Amino acid sequence: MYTLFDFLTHTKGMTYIVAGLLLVCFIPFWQFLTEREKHD
Amino acid sequence: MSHSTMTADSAAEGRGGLLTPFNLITGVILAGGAAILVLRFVKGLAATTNLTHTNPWGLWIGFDVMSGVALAAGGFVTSSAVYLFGMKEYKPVVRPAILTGFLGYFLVVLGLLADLGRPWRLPYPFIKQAGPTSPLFEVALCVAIYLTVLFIESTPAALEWLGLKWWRKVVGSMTIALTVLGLILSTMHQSTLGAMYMITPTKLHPLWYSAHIPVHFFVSAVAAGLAMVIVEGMISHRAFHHQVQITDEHFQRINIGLAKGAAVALATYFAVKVVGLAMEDEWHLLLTGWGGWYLVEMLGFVLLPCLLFAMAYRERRVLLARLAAVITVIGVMLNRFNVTFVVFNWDGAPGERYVPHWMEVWVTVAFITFAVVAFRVIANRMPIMYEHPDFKGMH
Amino acid sequence: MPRCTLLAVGLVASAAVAVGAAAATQAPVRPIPPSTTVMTIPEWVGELERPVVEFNHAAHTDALASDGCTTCHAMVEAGLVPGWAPLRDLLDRDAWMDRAHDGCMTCHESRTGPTGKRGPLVCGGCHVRREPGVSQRAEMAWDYSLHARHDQAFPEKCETCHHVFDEETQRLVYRKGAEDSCSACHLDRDEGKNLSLRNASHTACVGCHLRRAEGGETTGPSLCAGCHDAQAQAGHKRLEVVPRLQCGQPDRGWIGAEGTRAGMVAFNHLGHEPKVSFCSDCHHRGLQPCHECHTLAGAAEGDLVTLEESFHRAGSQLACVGCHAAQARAVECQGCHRSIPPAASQRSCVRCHLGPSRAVAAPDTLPSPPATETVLPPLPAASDDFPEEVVISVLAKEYEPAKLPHRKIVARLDAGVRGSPLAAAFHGTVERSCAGCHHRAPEGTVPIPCRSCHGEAAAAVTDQPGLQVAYHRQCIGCHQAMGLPQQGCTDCHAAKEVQS
Amino acid sequence: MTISRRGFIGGVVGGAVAAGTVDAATVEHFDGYPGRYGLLHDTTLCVGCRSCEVACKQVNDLPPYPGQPVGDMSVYESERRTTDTCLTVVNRYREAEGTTPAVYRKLQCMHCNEPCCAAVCPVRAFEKTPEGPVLYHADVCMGCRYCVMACPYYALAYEYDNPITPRVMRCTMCYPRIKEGLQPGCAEACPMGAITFGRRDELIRVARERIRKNPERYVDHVFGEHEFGGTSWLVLAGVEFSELDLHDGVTHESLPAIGTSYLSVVPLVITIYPGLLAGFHAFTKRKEQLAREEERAAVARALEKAGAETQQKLAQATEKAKKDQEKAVKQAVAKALADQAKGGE
Repeated sequence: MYTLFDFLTHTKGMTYIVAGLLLVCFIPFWQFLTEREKHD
Repeated sequence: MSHSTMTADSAAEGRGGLLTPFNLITGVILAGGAAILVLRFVKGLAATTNLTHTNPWGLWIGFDVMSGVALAAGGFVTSSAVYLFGMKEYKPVVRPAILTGFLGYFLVVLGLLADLGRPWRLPYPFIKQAGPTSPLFEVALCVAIYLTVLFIESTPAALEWLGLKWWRKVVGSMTIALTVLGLILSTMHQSTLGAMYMITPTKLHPLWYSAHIPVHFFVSAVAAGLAMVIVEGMISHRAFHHQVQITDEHFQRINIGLAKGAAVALATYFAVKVVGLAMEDEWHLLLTGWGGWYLVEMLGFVLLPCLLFAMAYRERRVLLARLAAVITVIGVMLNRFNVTFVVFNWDGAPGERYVPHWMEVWVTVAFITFAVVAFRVIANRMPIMYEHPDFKGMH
Repeated sequence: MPRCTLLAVGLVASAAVAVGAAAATQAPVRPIPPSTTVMTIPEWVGELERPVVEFNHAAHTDALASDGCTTCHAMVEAGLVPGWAPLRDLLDRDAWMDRAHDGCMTCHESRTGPTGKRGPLVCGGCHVRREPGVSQRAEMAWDYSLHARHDQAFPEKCETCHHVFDEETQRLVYRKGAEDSCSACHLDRDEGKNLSLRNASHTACVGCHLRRAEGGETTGPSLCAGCHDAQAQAGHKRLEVVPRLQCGQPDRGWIGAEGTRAGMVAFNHLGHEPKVSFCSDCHHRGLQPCHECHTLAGAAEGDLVTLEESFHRAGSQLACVGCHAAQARAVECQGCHRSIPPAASQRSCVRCHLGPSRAVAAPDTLPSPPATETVLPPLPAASDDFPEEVVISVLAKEYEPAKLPHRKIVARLDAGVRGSPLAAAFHGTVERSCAGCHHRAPEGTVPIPCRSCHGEAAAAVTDQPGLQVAYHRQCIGCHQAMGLPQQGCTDCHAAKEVQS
Repeated sequence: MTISRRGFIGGVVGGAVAAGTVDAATVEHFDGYPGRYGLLHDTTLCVGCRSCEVACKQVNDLPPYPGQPVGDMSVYESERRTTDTCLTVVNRYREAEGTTPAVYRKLQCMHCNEPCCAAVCPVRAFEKTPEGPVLYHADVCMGCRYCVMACPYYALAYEYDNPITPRVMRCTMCYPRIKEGLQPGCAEACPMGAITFGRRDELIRVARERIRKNPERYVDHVFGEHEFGGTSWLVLAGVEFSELDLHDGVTHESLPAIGTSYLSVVPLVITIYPGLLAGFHAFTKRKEQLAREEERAAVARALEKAGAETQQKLAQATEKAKKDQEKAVKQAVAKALADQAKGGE
């Protein structure tokens, strides 16, 4: 990799995908976390 | 169809059929706008705009996109307040605010379609080739998703109108998730709109350029959103008075509460701007010509409405809050115009200054008119200003 | 809502004031007239609260014309004391300020000028905040002509100005034959009784001029502008024939201080005299030999400038090399010297260092050096080797071949050399001028064609221009540097007729 | 007092970088493609003949100037910039005075080492090629013109009068010609050799050598070596670069590094907000629940109190009734006894 531009294209692209996935994963995690609240 | 909707419909359209003065004026504005847009796609941007190679962004970006997004911030601000922070008394303004937000973002897209060189390629960043280093890519991504979010958030009114109870329940169960998503997306793209200017330290006047410009944009958008909710309420409560269910006293209490929020938002905005001056040591610039213009913006359109809002809250004066809201809305628009084309290229730029072409102004006015008409049509039919009797207490 | 209205009005008004204050635009540097003194506040006074006073001396001399200079200045035996005497000996900040303010204010209160106008009585009247300015004051232009006019006015009365300080009697005395320049003793600042050059010259010159004027005799100027205004200087009477100022200097001689190894320099003092305005142009601190201050290793009294540097500093007008290089910047020399710096080669050392080394011979054992005036032979007539015109046709594409008036060009360069004894002496030969264009050819040989080095395209690595570029740079560069108008394309080669 | 924008940039940008979050970009350094090409414009040699402008039009098949442009000096009366049909223009920044020649500079895309246009393009229509030129690909461009707006050298132009297929127009450093082993059109055409084409690092060496040989002729600086991360076009000058409308004394940090620094905050928002807002939500819910519990307790207390009072009253009433009864019984007994006694008499 020779230019900052190439580096940023690579890293920022990955970051978007990773962050988006993590956001989606938060929903099942939240549900898993609070699942048993209702039984109380 | 409920009883109240029927009254609303008949009240709005029963008088004098289609040939009301309102309809005539809007018709002329919309037809003119359509004609100009046709010209734009036949003769090119050169025929309808005053854009130059040096000033490639003009009114369509400065108003439709930059101001439009900021003024549509009321949607996420009110829905977050009600659904995430439990301020239930503001619920009556959430639906109109979300509808305003949706229409605002729709305007942004319309403006972009007019302004882009090849508008049919608008989805290219997502389907053809992404440019993740671009702040504009981030804005596009957020706006696209947020527009969808706003659409879903405004469907309950339509579903209630259509009586689709099951669907209404499904959407209702998503409220919290949608509100969180809306807040995330808004924080991101409201600030990134400002970040778009971080690459132009040589072109944007240093009083407006700042390493904190994303924060400036976000905080001012919160203030603009709150002010816009007050302004929109002021107009719609007069226009749809017969639909409104809440008492005048409740509505005034909401306005006063919004004024408090707006006062704090504007004070915060003023503070971060002043901190920006200190951080980049720009005090001496205040004594230049552009510094005077900056002071007009900061004192006349930030500090003044902030103090007016504060007074309105202390003394419970709704009219004063409305005056402050109007000043705030104008002030945020002024800021976006400044950044986009007034103090942009302030020094050393080749060629002449950009002044919007009358056709650009017309198209912008036509877009606003379109949004107003859409709001009217929707509010006349769907439960926007009131709670649907069959769905009372749901969210 | 009266409170809100007030608030709004206040805010908008303050914004408007800010806009107004900001309307200031960039002005060109403000000129301060020669007759205005920017007060020099002694350093020990420290930081000032108000802007420094620009003292309009001319306004005061006008207003006090009838009262005379002694209203403010003390007249002593040596002349008129510059500056306001009461401030002289104070060293206390408050006392200094009080006395200065009292002095000015008392006078402003009690006197009116001829027009009945008073001087300012409020702080801001004198302490005016201004854009930084640049004084238009010209340095006093003392020259051979002025010296000769004073000499003629006071024949054989050198003691009027020239004196030395006798340590034994602690008095100023005149010593015949030991006259030195003022700057030999009077330095940049007052040291005890020894005044700075500035104070000494103002005391003596202005004092003498005033006394003579009082006695009704013709005399020189006594107001600022008389000496320090460029226009007034231009109006000074100049002798048509300035007699040579004799100070025991040789016409020619060998320069070579003890300890130097380089060959001694044959120096034509007589030839240099008409080229400078006064002795002090070179002898900038008295008439003693250079090496007394500028020692071989450098010494404090010579500002650490070594002897070698004192002659060779390229940027200094006081050094031989610096002054000669400045001569080469004359327009008529720039044709060649824009690209060939003077004294560029090793050979140029011996142009000056003609004699044997001081280590071998003392200057006084050598015969006087030869006269260095060089008489150049006339420019040869046109021949095959020295063509009248050269036609350059190798590259003609869009334009007709260029016709180069070869002999005319050489004559132009040669005329500049002949017009200057310095250039003639240093060039030595007529052929030296050829090198301005034929820059790689050994002197005296028939030059090789340009294209033998300059190829069609430029060579980026060696930064050697291509043939076309070489021609254009040579011709246009020279025309630019010598201020010749012919710089357009068709001035050299006509445009080809477009064939339809 | 007029303030030139150049003066600020150092400070402003310093702040921007400091404010941006720590990014790999701030610690890693990228030197660019090795051996890439560049051009050197020596403004001290330029005579403003505009041969480069003409050559550029020919090479790029752009509509020619009307009339004979070479030698027409009247265009220099106003400042020009590149347009969609003129990809390079020469401007005069100082008029000739006596023997001091006029000062000209050629304007075109500078082919930045780290191009702004590429960094801001949402569809990555720009590409920094290993050869040096920055190329534009019209086939993905949607025409947002952010590139035109962001370019610090005002080098990009847009085809505003093309309604259907407008393109961004800018110097390509004659990429096709370079690929063929030719020089860019302007460099080949320059009669003064003011434009030199070559490998960028070689050109920097050449430029430094020229300055060393002619210290009086040049300002001791090669513009484009470091400014905003450096450019492929380099400029030498005999006057201050600010006079040539070039950014004087600016940071060596590239504008894309500054302009995209904020984007590293974006993933933070995405990842932190859900948790943060869940916290807020929980806080609100807890407040509501506490309020509810308190209400319930209050009701219970009120009920309890009311119950106790009733009991007491009941007890009192019972007792009273008992007493009354007893009293009545006693009275009745007494009365009966009295009656009996009366009757017995």
